[in-house]
Amino acid sequence: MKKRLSRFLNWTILLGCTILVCLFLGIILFDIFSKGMSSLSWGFISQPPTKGMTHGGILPAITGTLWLTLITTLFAVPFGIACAIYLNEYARPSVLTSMIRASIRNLAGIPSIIYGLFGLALFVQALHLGTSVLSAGLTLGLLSLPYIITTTEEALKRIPDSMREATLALGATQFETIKDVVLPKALPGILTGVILTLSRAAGETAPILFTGVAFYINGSTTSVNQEFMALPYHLYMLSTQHQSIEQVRPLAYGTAVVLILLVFVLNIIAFYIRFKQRTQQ
Amino acid sequence: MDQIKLSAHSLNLYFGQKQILKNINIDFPKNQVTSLIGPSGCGKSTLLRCFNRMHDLSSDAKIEGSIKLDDLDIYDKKNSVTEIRKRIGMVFQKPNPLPKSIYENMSYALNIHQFPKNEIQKLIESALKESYLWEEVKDELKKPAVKLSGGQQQRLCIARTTVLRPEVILMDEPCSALDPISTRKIEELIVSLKKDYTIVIVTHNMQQAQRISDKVAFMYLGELVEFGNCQDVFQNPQNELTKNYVGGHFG
Amino acid sequence: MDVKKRETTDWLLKQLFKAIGLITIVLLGGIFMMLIYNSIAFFAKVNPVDFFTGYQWDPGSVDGNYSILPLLASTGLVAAGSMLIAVPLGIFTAAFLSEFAPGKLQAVLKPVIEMLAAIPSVAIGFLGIVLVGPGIAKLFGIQNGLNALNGSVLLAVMALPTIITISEDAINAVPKTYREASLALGADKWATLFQVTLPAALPGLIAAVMLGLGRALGETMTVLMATGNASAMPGGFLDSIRTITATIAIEMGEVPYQTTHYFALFAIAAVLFLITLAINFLGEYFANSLRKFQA
Amino acid sequence: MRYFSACVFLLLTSCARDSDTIKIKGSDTEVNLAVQLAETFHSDNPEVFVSISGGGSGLGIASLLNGTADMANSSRSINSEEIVLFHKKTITIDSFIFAQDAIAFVVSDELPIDSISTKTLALVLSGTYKNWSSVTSKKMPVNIYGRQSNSGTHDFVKKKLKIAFSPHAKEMNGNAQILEAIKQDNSGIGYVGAGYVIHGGSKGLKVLTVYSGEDIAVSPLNSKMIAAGKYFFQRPLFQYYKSNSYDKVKPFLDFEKGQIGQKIIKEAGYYPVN
Repeated sequence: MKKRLSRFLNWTILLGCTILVCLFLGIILFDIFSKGMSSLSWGFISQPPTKGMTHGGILPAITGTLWLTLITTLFAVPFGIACAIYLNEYARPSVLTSMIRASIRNLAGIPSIIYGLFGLALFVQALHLGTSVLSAGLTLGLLSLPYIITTTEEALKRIPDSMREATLALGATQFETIKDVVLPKALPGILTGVILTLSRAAGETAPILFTGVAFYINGSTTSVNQEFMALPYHLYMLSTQHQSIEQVRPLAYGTAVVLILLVFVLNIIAFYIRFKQRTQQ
Repeated sequence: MDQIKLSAHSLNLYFGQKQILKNINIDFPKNQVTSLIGPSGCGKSTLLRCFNRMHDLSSDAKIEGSIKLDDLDIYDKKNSVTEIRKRIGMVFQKPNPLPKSIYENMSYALNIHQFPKNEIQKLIESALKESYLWEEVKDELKKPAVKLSGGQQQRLCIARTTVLRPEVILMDEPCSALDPISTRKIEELIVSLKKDYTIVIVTHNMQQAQRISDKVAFMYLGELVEFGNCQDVFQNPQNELTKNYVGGHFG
Repeated sequence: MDVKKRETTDWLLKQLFKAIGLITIVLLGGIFMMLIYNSIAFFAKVNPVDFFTGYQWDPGSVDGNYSILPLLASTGLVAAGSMLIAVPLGIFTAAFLSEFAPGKLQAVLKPVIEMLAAIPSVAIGFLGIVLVGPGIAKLFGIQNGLNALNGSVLLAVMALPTIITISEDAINAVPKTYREASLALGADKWATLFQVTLPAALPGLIAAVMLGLGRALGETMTVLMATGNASAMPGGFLDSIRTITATIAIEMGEVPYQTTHYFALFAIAAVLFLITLAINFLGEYFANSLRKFQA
Repeated sequence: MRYFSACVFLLLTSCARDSDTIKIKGSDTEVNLAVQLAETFHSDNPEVFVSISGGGSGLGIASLLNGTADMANSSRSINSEEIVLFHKKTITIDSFIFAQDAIAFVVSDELPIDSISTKTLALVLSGTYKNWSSVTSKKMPVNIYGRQSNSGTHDFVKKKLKIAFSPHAKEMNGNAQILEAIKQDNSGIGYVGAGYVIHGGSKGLKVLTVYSGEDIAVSPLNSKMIAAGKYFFQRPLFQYYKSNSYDKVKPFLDFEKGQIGQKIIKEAGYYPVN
C-alpha cells in the first residue's frame, strides 16, 4: 500500500510543478489579453496619444521600439557575427581565446541596469550623443552582443568540417570558405539567434531609462538624436507615473498586449525558421 | 627512371609532442597511380594531407623537412597556399559536395581562381564527361548536389577537382564509403585519369591497390617501410612487416 | 596575378575579425573600469566602513548617509525568496520534462517554457501591480501588496525558464547507462530518479540555480514596480523593500553628474556587478564539471 | 554588405533635424500638465517638437546641467548645491513661474479626521506618531506614502515642516501611485499635487484642510484662498532654462503665458500666477 501511495505522491509533485509552471504562463497571458484586447484597435496602434495620454493610441511608442530594434541590429549583428566567426573559424585555442570566451559569458550575466549605466557614461556623456534613440540603441546593442555571439557560434559549429576542407582543397582562402560556404549554410541558425535576441532587447526597459527614453513626445521619432518613446517604458509609465492610473489602466493593458504580441511574433518567426531548417536537413 | 612530380624529403610531423611521421622520403612518379597502404593509424592519411598543406588549419601540427612539387617547395612561406591547392587537388573519404547545385559545385573553384567566364561552361562539361557523370546530370545541373547518390557525389567531387586541371590528385580512401558497383566505377575513372594527372591514393583495399596502382608504398607506425612497383611489393615484399601485412593478398 | 590580392584580403579580414573579437574583452574591461573608477571617487568622499555598516540609505538628507546594507538586505531577501519558489518548481518540472513526459507532451511544454522566457520583465512587473499585489494584500489582509513577497513571486516566474532549461540539459546529460544500471537492479522509476539521476546531475542543477539566481539579482523593472521601494531595512517578506537595481533606476536619472550621490550609485552598482560576477563564476564552475561528464 | 551600409547612411543623415526639438524634463507633479501643454502647443505650431520626461525636479535641473534638457520643470526653487554646480560649469540660467500648485494631504475617507495642524502633520510624517490613535479615535498603524528624495514635492514638504521623513515612509515614484495606494489602504496618508486629486478622481479619498497656529483651516482645492496665498503648502512651479537657449524655448513660454495655456493650466487643477 505504501508503495502505491509514495508513487502517487511523486507523480503528483512532478506533474503538479509542471502544471503550475504552465499555469503561470496561462494566468499572465489570460489576464493581459482578456483585459487588453478591448482597447486594441486600429486607432490604438496608428494614432499618437491625446488628452494627456489618457486617450488616443501608442504609435510613438511602437515606432520608438522599432527604431531601437533597428539601431540595435545595425550595431550588434555585424559585430556579433564577426566575433563569432573569429572564435569558431580562426581562433586557435590560446589564452586570448579563452579570455574572450570568459568575457562573453560574463557579459551575458551582467544585469541590464548596469548596461544602462555604461550606456549613460559612454554614449550620453563621453561621446556626447546626448539622451537619444542612438544612445539607447547602442546600449541595447551592447546588451545583445554576447547573446548574438553565442547563438551565431552554435550555428557555425553545426557546419561539418568536411565542408570547409572541401572548399579549402579547391584553393579557396579561409575567408572565401566562410563567405561562400559556411555562412550561407549557417544563415538560418544565425537568423534564429538574432531574432530571439532582438525580441529580448525590445522588451528591455532598464538600459533605456537614462539613455534617452521620454515620457511623451509629440509625433513619432524621426531622427536618430531625438528622444523616443518605447513600448516597455510606456507600460511602466502608464502603470506607475501617469496622473490618473485608473483611467489609463485599459491603455496600459493594451500596451502590454501590443508589447507581448510584438515579442511573440518575433519568437514565432524564429521558431518557424528553426523548424524549416531542421526538417529540411 | 620515371620523372618525379611530387616528393617528400626527410619529412617529420608532430601533433603537439607526439611524432606521427618519422623521416619520410618518398617520390611520386608523374602520371602514375601510387597507393599508400598500411594498418590504420600508420599515418598514411596524415602524410597525404601534408601534400596540400591541409594541416595548416590544425593548431598543434608541426612539420619539418620539405615537400617538392617539381622544384617548388610547397612549405616555403612565399608560395601562396591557394596556388598550391590549385595545382594539387584532393578528394576526401566521405563525398563532400558543397551545399550548392551541381553546376555551382563545378563553377565555384573556377570563379575563385578567376577563370575566364566564357570558358567555364565548356570546362565543366568536359570535366563531367571525364568523370562519366555528364550523361546522368546534364539536364539537371541546377539540382542540389546532395540529391545525387553516394557514387555520383564522389564522382562530382572528382570532377570538381579535375576541372581546375591540377597536376596532382590526392585521394583519401575515396571508395571506402561507397558500394562495390560505384567503387568499380571510381577505380576505372582513376585509371583513365592517370594519363593527365599524378595520383596518390590512400586505401585499405588490397585488391583495389593491385588493380589500379603502378607504385605501392607500405607504411607502418609513421615510417615508410617499403616502396616499389605494385607487383614487386605484393609478390615478393622485401621487408618482414610488409610480408605479414600483404601476405595472402596477392595473386 | 591577383592571388596576392586574395591572400592579403584574407589576411586583413582575419586581423579585423580578431580585433572585433577583442572588443568583448574591452567592453567587459570598460564596464569594470567605469564601476571601479566611480566607486573609488565615491569612497574618497564617504568612508567605506559607513557604506557597509550604516543603517540607512538616505542620500537626500543633509549629511547624506549612504549605506548599502538595507539595499543589500532587500536584494538578498527578494532573491532568496524567488529561489525558494523557483528551485523546487524548476527542478521538478525539468525532471518531469526530461524523464517522464511523453514526446507529444514535451513538444507542447518546450514552447510553453520558451514563451514564458520571452515575456518582457516590465509586463511581469505590471502584473505584479495589477494582479499579484492585490492578491497578496487580500491573502494576508495587509493594506497593499507591494512588498518583498510580491517581488519574490515575480522573480521566481522570471527565473523559472532559465532554471528549467539548464536543469533539463543537466538531467539529459546523465549517461543512459546509469539509469539502466539502477533499473536493472530492480529499482523503480522514482528511486532511479531521486537516488541516481538527480544526484548525478547535481553539478548541472547547481549551475542552473546559480544562473537563475544571477538573472533574479540582475532584474530591475519587476522589483522597481512591485516591491514598494521603501529604503528602510526590511523586516520580513511583507515589508516593502528597495533593491540595489531599483535604487539605481529611480535615483540615477535625477542626479547631477559627478556629485557624491552620483558616485554612490556607481558604488552600489559595483557591488551588484561583483556579486553577479561571483555567481556567474560559480555557475560556470559547476557547468564545467557537468561538461566533463559529457566529454 | 551594400544593404548594410545603405542602412547606416540613412541612419546618420536622418540626424540633421535636432534644433527644433524642445526637451523638457523634471518635476513629476508638472509632467502631466506639461504633456497637455505640449500636445496643444504642437498642434498649433507643428514644426516644433516637444519631448517631455518626468523623474522629479532634481532630474530636471540635473539634465539642464548635463545638457540633456532645454527646460527643467521644478516644483521647488533651485538649491544652493545646484547653483554651485551651475557656476562651476559657467552656465547662467533664468527661471519662469508658469503656475501655482497646492499640495494636498490625502487620507482614506474612512479615517475619522478632516483637518490637521501643521504641528501634528510634522509629527505624523516624521514617524514620531506611529499610530493613528494619537491623532484620531481609530487604532491603526500610520502608513506614509511619500515620494523619493529627488522629488520637488518631497523636498518642499520637508523644508516647510522642517522635518526628516520617517525611514518607513514608502517612496512611490509617482503622485498617481500614491493615490492608488491610499485608495486600498485606509491607514495611509500621502501628499500629492492638488491637480492629481481633481483629475485622479477622489472616490474613497479625502483631502485634509490644513491650519497652522490659530488661523482657520484652508483646503488646497479652494482657488480663492490660494489666490490670496492663504494655504500653508502653496508653492510656485518653476521652469528653468539656460539663458543662451532662450530663443529656442521662447515659443513654448509664450504659449504658456498665452490665453490657451492659462486655460489648460486651470483645467489641470493648477492655479494661474497673478
